[in-house]
Amino acid sequence: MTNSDAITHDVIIVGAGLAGSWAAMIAAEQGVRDVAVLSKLHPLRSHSGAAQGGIAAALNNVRPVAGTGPRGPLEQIPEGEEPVDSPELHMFDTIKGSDWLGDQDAIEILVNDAIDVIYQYEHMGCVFSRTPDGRIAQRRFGGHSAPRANFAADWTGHVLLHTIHEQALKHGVKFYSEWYVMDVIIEDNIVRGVVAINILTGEVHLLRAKAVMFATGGYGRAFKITSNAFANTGDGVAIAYDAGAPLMDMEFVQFHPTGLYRHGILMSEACRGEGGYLLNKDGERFMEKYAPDKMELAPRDLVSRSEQREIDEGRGVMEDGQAIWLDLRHLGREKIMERLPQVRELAIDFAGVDPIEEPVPIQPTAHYSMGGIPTDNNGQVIADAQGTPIVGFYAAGEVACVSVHGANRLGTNSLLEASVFGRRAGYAIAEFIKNGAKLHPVTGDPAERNRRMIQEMLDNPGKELVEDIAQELKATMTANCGIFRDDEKLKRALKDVRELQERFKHARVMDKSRRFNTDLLAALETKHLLTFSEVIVTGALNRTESRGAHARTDYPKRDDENWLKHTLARKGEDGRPELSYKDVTIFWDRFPPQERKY
Amino acid sequence: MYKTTGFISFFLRRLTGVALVIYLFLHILVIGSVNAGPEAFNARLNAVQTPIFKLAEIALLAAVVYHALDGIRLLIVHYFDVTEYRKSMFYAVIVVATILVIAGGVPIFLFMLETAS
Amino acid sequence: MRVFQMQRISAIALLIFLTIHMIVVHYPPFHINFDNILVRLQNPVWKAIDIAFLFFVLIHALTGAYVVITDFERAFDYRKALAWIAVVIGVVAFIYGSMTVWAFQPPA
Amino acid sequence: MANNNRRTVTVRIQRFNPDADAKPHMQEYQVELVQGMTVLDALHEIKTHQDGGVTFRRSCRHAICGSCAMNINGRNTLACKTPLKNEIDKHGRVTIRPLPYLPIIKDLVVDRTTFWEEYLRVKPWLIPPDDIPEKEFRMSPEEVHALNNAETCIMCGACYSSCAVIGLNKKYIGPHALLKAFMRVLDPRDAAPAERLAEVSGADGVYRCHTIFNCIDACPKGLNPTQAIETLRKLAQKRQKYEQARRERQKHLNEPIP
Ligand SMILES: Cc1cc2nc3c(=O)[nH]c(=O)nc-3n(C[C@H](O)[C@H](O)[C@H](O)COP(=O)(O)OP(=O)(O)OC[C@H]3O[C@@H](n4cnc5c(N)ncnc54)[C@H](O)[C@@H]3O)c2cc1C
Ligand code: HEM
Ligand code: SF4
Ligand code: F3S
Ligand code: FES
Repeated sequence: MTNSDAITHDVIIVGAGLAGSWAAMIAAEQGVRDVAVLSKLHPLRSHSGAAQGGIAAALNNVRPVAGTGPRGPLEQIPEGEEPVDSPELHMFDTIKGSDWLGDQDAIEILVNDAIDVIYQYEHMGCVFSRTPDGRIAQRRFGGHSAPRANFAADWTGHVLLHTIHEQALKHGVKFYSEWYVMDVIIEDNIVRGVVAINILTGEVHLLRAKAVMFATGGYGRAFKITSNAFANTGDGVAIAYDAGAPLMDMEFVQFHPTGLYRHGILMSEACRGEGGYLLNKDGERFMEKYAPDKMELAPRDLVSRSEQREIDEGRGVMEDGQAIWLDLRHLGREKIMERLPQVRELAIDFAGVDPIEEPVPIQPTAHYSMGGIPTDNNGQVIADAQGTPIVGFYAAGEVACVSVHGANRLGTNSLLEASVFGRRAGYAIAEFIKNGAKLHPVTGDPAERNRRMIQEMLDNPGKELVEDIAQELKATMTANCGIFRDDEKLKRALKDVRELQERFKHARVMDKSRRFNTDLLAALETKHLLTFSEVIVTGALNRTESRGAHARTDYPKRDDENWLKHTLARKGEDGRPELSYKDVTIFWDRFPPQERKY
Repeated sequence: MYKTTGFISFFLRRLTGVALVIYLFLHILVIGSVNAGPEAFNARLNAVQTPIFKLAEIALLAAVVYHALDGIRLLIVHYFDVTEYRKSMFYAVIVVATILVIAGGVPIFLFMLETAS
Repeated sequence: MRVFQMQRISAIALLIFLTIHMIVVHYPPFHINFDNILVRLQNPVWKAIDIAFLFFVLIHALTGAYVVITDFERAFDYRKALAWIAVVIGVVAFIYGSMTVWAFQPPA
Repeated sequence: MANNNRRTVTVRIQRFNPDADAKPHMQEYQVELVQGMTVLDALHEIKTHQDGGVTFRRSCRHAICGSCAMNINGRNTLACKTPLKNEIDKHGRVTIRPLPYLPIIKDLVVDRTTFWEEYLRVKPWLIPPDDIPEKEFRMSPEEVHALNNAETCIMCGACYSSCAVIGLNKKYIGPHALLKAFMRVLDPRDAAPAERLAEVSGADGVYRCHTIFNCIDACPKGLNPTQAIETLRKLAQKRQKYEQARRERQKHLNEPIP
């Protein structure tokens, strides 16, 4: 019955950010005729478009002017002169940034494919900023030891996203815009399709496919102050987890040092890349104390912790002392207007401050999700530490955990990851389809099951507002599972999350209509937040060390002896996460773990 | 409806344009009566030169002046990069049109009073 | 597109002709009749000017009307037919108008 | 006494659910004005705490995704970049309507189908030349700069739905798509400018624009579709010559800019 009612495609890709669009474009280009992309937002509204600073690749177009030090001006490398950068160096920086939790085989692929991917973007029409002789311009970025962030002013993600979406259209990819995926069907370790709501009509449909890919982006919305879009509710991780797939390294959440005070909206790292200062209440450049070498351009986890320490020790600014100054004034009007125009506008629009004239109040903001659905190097989702595949199920981008970022991502590496691994997943999917993948039958009626679930939510007369539950979750996650964690806080967070899960059963959806019911979607999203937050907290509670973005005040040291391994979480019989661990791939001869100092 | 100076200028331009087209054809017909001989022509012309019609003529003048000035404004926009000044150009058109209409309208008005008395 | 160009060129021409027309025809002595028009139109240059004026004003008016009408989505698909209607009206009006100008001859 | 930082303000929202209502109506809500609040924040407050039925699109909340374009106090703009206080100070209250001239799906959510069709129609993607270099095409900073007027377009539709021509005739390509065409036509890497110019210079293209300027006034990214349209008009006049020049330029795409 249901099997024949369903919409069918060869390939269904969920999410139309960089990762999803790349995969769709490549699969179509490779000759898979029937590729469909489902996205809860119009593809061009995807969060990839919000990325500002740049995308990494060792193109060797610019170098620091000799003798000007690590923060001096940059110049184009004259034709034929020595390169300053290499994939090898990029690889080392990434590994070091990851605090050795990144899988080095995956990182090697990332840095090597990087160069090709950037040139491909350029050939597809992406408008990068340029050096005087017409090459792609590059800037410095935190944690990178050479200027290798390729950029388009400060709207890099925007131009990349538009470019790749255009290409997907050109290749005839079918987009289901504003379809919300709420379930993935996996039986016997084989993927069979998804269940989605057509937001416009409110109808629930079963969509069957030979291959399904998740590219649904990150989960920063579990925190109160975040740079992430409303849409970044981690639907993909929660749905996959509920369907029996594992999640990896969920406890690693990156806090970006420069979110606009109170809003969390990102002031791009390019601000510091271009030479901005961080100042405390006394006007000190406090990074001198924490990273004398790299100063403001130390990696994000370190800078955020330094800021938080200044704030906690009473050297913050603004009435409540919860902010830090980001000072760009010395860059001068011209540079700000040319290199950081959007950033300036954001500061004016949202903080009422013109960075040309005044310092901007900022604070750390939840920014990037290192964890996600574990995959191999071709986007194939794996079911366990041994790498058993879930057949036909792929993931890439922020929703996935390959893992190239390990415990902490370097800026500009994630647009890269979404592109490189989205592209690789595209090739892998095309291969998979061409090798005769089959449409596997679906047991029962999953669409009906989800319809009933929705009806129950709509009929629930409950007295709690969904938003109150969501706010309480975000508050506890920020306070107890944020930049600094310890056993006590994490236990409190776990208790809170579980209580909130209970309370959610009595949540009331206010809008009862079918058509474009975003109130219902918000409830489903909150349910997802509650689901994976428990995994984050559980992972964090168990990991009794500090590594990368995971900083425990009760275990302040990295502990390679016991914890040089990935956390895998799977939903247990009782509905609680069950943890196991997976080895990190390390090239012991090339990049053995070292102390991470900047 | 989306009301801005841009929209208002467009609306007035269109309104005056269409009014002028209607006027033009009536005008051709009126003047065309000469084909039936000078007497018919004079009779027809006398009929359309009563005070009421003179008042209408001021309206006509206003329409022509606004339409022409706005047309000039558009021609300028086509050939020079001046979109930045779009608002001030519109206000300038209004001001200049008002002056011209007053300058041109007063003599007609005085003449009308004369013939009316 | 030709309509657009025609409209701009005729607009520029009108700027000149219409100004002349307004000044000579609608201002002193204000009251016009066959005789005082005839005085002017006995000069063939004036006849030529009036006919050129007529030509441009028709082009401008008809392209203008055409644009106004085809701006409506319903009429948009009938552009061809509307353009032909405009041409026919234009030709007829031009002939009729030229005859009119011609008709200002001293009574025999 | 209401102090200046915290006061209650009136937000009027146009409501319409075609499944239930015969026609749109206005509904009033009160929200507490907090320092730094945007119109989007106010909508959110209303939706999450007062009336979950109020429906609108949003995602990034910092003027980059283009979801939240709507008509605020008569002006098309992005709700997320409009400070609530400014609107209150200027108009005493805020009246929020969906983007005009477009079919309403629900409340502030409009149907942008024709908008996307036109976008697709101008072939937004680059048509590359035959030889692709190993590395990047060389483009001068000035050539890149010339594209700035189009490249930051977030396809929000504020321009499109402010244009009176669109109000009359949805067959008009519209400012957003013409801006995109402009971007491709000016890009030295694009191999088919003449073809593009031909496509946009029909009766539904650049000549349908009546230079109303609403698009400039509405654009939240400060872009200038009118000037782009003027440029396209001029280039369309001499498109063969322009194509010739482009071919010349493309011979040097692989060489450093002097
Ligand atoms: C403010 C900001 C600035 C950044 N700047 C940089 C930078 O300078 N450099 C860098 O490298 N990285 C940066 N990042 C990180 C980077 O942008 C993201 O990691 C990357 O874009 C993720 O891409 P994606 O394709 O995985 O997901 P996204 O672009 O987030 O796309 C997710 C897609 O999934 C869809 N989706 C989600 N849930 C569902 C569902 N349930 N059903 C259907 N569809 C669904 C969405 O509609 C969307 O299309 C930044 C991030 C932020 C927040
Ligand atoms: C000096 C005189 C005039 C000038 C400079 C002028 C200029 C213009 C211009 C530039 C346009 C184009 C507007 C657009 O594309 O949106 C236009 C439109 C038009 N004109 Fe004129 N015009 C003049 C006189 C006239 C006269 C005498 C008539 C009537 C008989 C007329 C009728 C129209 C009409 C109907 C339109 C179309 C309206 C529209 O598109 O909105 N114009 N004019
Ligand atoms: S041009 Fe401006 S208003 Fe129009 S779609 Fe683009 S960003 Fe929006
Ligand atoms: S508002 Fe419309 S008419 Fe032209 S100038 Fe802008 S597209
Ligand atoms: S929410 Fe993205 S533009 Fe306003």
